[in-house]
Amino acid sequence: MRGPAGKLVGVAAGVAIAGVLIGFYISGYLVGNTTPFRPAAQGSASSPTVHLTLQTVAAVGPTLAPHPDWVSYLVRDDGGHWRRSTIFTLPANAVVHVTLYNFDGASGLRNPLLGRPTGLVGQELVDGKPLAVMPPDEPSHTFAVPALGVLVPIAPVADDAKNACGYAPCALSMAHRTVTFTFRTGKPGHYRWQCFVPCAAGFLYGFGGPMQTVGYMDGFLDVV
Amino acid sequence: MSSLADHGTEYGVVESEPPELLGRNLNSAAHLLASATAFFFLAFVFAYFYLRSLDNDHLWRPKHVDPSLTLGTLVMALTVASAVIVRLGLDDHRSGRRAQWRLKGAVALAAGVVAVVLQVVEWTTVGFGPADGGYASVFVGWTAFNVFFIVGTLVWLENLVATSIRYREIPSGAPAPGHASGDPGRMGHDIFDPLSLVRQGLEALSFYWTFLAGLGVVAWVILYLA
Amino acid sequence: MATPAIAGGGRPVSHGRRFLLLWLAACVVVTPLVAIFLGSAIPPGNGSEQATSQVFDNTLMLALLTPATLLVVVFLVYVLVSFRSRTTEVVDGPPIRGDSRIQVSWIAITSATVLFLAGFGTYELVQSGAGGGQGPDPAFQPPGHAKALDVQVIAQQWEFTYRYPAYGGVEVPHLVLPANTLVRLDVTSLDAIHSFWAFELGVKADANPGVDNVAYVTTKGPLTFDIHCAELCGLWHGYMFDTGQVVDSATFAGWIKKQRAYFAPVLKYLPPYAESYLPDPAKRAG
Amino acid sequence: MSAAAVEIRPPVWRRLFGFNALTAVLLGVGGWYLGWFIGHQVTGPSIDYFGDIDQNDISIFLGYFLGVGGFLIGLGFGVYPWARLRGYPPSLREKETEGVGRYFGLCTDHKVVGIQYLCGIGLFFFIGGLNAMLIRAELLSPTNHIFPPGQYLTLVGMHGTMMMGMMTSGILGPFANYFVPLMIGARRMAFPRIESLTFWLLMAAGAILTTTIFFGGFPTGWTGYEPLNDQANGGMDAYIVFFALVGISMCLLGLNMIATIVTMRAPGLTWSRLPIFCWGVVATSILNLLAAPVLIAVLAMAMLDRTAQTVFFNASGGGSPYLYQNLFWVFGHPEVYILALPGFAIVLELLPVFARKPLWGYRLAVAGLLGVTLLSFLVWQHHLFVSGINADLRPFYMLSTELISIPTGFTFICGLMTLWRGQIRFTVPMLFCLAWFFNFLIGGLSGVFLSDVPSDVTTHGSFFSMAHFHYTIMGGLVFTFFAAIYYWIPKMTGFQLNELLGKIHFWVMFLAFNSTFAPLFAVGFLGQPRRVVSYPAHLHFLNEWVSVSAFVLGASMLVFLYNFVYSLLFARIPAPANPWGSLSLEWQLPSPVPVHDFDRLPVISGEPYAYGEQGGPPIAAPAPAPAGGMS
Repeated sequence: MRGPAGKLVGVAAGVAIAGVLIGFYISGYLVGNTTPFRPAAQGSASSPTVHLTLQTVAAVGPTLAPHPDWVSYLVRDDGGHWRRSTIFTLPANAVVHVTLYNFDGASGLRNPLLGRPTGLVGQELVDGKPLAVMPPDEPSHTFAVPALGVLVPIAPVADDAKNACGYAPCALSMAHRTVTFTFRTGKPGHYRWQCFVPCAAGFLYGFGGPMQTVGYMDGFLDVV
Repeated sequence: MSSLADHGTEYGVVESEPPELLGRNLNSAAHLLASATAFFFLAFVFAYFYLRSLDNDHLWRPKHVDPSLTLGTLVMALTVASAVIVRLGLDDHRSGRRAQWRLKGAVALAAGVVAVVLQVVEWTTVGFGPADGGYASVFVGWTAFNVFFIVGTLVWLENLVATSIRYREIPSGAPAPGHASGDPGRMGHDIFDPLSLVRQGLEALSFYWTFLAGLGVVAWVILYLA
Repeated sequence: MATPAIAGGGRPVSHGRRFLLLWLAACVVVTPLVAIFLGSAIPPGNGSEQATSQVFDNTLMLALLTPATLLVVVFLVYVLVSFRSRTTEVVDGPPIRGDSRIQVSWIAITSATVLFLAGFGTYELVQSGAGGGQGPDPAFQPPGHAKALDVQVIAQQWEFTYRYPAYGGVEVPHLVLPANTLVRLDVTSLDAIHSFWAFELGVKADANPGVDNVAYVTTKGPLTFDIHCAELCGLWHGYMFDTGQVVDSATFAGWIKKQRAYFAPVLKYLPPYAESYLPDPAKRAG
Repeated sequence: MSAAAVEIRPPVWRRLFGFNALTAVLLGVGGWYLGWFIGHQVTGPSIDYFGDIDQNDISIFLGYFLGVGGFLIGLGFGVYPWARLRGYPPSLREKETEGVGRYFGLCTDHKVVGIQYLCGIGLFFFIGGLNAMLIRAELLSPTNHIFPPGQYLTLVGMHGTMMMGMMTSGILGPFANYFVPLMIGARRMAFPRIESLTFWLLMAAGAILTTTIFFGGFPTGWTGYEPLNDQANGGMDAYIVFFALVGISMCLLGLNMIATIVTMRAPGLTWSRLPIFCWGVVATSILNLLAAPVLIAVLAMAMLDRTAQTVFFNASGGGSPYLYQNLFWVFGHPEVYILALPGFAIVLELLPVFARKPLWGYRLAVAGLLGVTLLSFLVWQHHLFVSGINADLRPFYMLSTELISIPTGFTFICGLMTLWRGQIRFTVPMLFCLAWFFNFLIGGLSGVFLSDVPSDVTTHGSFFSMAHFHYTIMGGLVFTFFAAIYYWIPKMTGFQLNELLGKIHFWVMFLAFNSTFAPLFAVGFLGQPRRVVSYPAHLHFLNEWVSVSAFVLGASMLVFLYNFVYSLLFARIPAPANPWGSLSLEWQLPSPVPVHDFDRLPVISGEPYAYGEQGGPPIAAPAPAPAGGMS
């Protein structure tokens, strides 16, 4: 293989290999995009209503993720299955009714201010009872959308609870707390939501891993 | 134009260099290496005094964080002793007492190894963990990398001792060229009389080893006495 | 090589003169334009005493650095035009190896400029700390700092909250400041390093765990300002922004009253006001 | 050995075995898995939180260390130490094979190492550039995201780390290794094996950094600030190992360079005759030698924090994040001059050739280089003006920082006055050098704003500072990097690069560069912080503009690539021995340079800038008598 022909082949091969590698390289960054979840909207287009059913688990378990030990939010799709998606596509100016089942224990807040629910329509109900403020050592997670002013502390499962759920999937027959609240999505935009409770066991200040990975304790509200 | 390089790649014309040139290389390298080592440990000195002055959360040095002064002193003393012995060995080598040099070199090597072993013993018996405050962290980090550098220097020392032992019957057992270069077929040394480099290597090593032992004394003063 | 020929150097003196004239002309024309038009447009604007002083600082530096820029640019253009080789074959220029007068004057001029800039910056800094964070015990305090209004900025992953020790230590999620007031911002963090940047106020101070980083700002009239985190702090660094407000004192009084009422339930859970709060759980916690 | 030269070479498939890059990669991967396995055996049961965080930092580090070990052994770095351990005498050179094979292993020929560096560094330079393209693609829109925020931060970190790590050797690696021995009349670097080691360490480091993706990337950018560093996923370990290896490589490179220039100058080459490029190499090497160890130390502390649970940087445990910031910038500021100084040296080295005049104010230029070297150790806290560290010292750091512009000014005046009344020829290398003046001027003057505390309050941590250091580093280093390539490739390969393509490359790159980074000054002034994945809507247009210009800038690199491949592989127009009519010693040798450079060590009779003076070349003659120790 001498002469320009051979060289051309070599260069072409090199370019092809480089292209493939670059493709792999870029895709390496694209992975981790959790597929958005779009709940069905009822009511008029001007003021739609959306129901969102979430659960928080101490560990997603082997079936759901590359990180079986990570704490995470899960969402129930229309088929009633629990998916690990934290990007919710919601209509603008909608009223969102959220029902959240928490199967996780208490971690405690670093900043007690965040135990005060804010930005909700009506009140936050924990197992049906309205909540004014949650003591700092109690919250197991929070559902917070800072740009919308929404902050919801989530009550924990008692440490000595019987039939506690170790890792997902968790059935409602197991020990859990039910938190319900309602908030309004504002104008169209790309709002991030997160958990403010240092609940990532093992990481410095409890804020690594699942707390810094979209798809576990962080996500987006795509308001369209 | 290229009267400087008519012979192209005729190795015979260009091979083999005067050992004094390599001696100069080694000498300067030892001094540069020493300065780099100094800056490396300066980071730990800075960490020690900085964290001590901040004393965050009053966790600089809890009561139970108190390494064994005896072991620490032994480690330091053995390193210094080893360096001194090497220096004496260098004098022997200079004045042609090769046998004494080989003996001293072996002894110095042994002393260094014992120092390393004792340091390991101290770690296992120290009675506090790396997480027990700023002092504990600095102690673990500093001693660990001190040992790291000591081991590296001991390897260098071992090279020289091994060479002078292997070729103690010079000129009868002269080294075959290319042994060390991964090139058994080589016909001539690329260094003119490579064995004469043992002296220059020993001088460079002695300087660096003394310097490192000095740093060991500094570490000992700061970590155990201050 | 060809025999050295002195080309392009027929009248060596006039070259120097011509260049100097060109440069001076350029300076006379350009510098005022830059100072007036660009200088006035420089952020952060007029939102606070500190911001104003920063703008003045930037304007003056622009005015000072414009001649320097012109010196090099005009010189380059002049040289490249008039000393370009006009022949194809290689001709050597004159063997000039240096000129002590030029060297000395260059060193003198640059040194003078540098020293002036440093002196001026220091002067601006010691006035009030120029809105920058200056650690737990600030050295450069504005007059009347004893009566300054204390506001604690608490950074956490990933939002800022604010605490008003002067008002029962109430903590709120949004920043509102009274107009025409000297404010002492105590910036601290509960986890990673953040940086509190109130853009229009010309304030920037890193938030470190266990450290109280003080920045002074003297507010002017009512204003809405942007708040960003200016130090990479993790996943939502890019989303860690908010808007704050400067309002007249009456509005402020009403606002703080409402906040104290709304956050009353949580007040009893807040730790006693401190200069900093060491993050807990600390290491590898669950 | 002539014997080695003439021996019959075995067929290709046979030559694939033995110590070469292929073996190295295999052993490297094997070593990685071994370390990973051992790590899990050691720590699995004993440390419980590794289970919680789903990553075992100890086994990741062990994997990387053993991987690097296997890689080096595979390249053949184990042979010589093993022989020395057994007492065999020292030798300078490894067996030198002919042909392309020697470019894929341990080679002690400084010219081979130079070309290895050029290609290896180039590879990672293009990876870093690709990251920049992806970053700008993400910033095309403030709201619509291509990448998840975590992966975006990894991109930013990868770009910064790859560039800052690899380009530290961007000029010293290829050009100093190749040309310093030729310029000072030596046949080798002082320590040929260490010279090769520095290169292969860099390659191992770059490969390791790219594996960060598999461990969740790292969120800290190139500075790796604590405590985010401690908090991060396993990808952080890749960052730490990468920079530690780069640090070791830098340190050894500097040591080797200084030792070479101090001890191996040919007879007659006094310090006042040393080419200015070698002076720049000395200055940079001093910084390499002294700053890199501090980096290695601070990364070692970070590693201990992540593995052994020390608390160096943990405020709640008795440590302090300030410690990291201080130590990092003690390295970090000399680091940026490690990137800038070679640029100065290249410019001052090339201007006399293309202005056909002696270097103006040689001593002043040297003083400038050394002055910058000295001062750069005294300014690090200007990166921490608003951090609350030693706030009372800010006036001092403001002063020392601005003092640096005085020695930097020396470089400017010497360069500019060298052009004065010269016979300027606008060759491609010259164009890149002239662009340096403009870029570094903008970069330097914008640096004055950052060094001045009051205006730093606004510009610190914003896109302004980002634009500033891109003007100094990309405008200063990368432009001169290309100047050096276009200038020296004829000597390194014996072939010419296409001039027209070169000029196209220059103009596209120069214009796109300025149209990319000049607007970023405004973006920063208008309040966009660095490393953000989303930004205020009113900055949308500026960011779009910048992104598009950045893509053009990237395209200009492809023009260069095409030129490089086309000219060296297909056109292959032989270059004359001295196409630029330079008086410097390396150009007095034939192109390409013979394996052992000089038959006899030359005797230097003058400095290489005697343009326009009688008795210019030759500045060197072969030694009358054979150099000592001929066999």
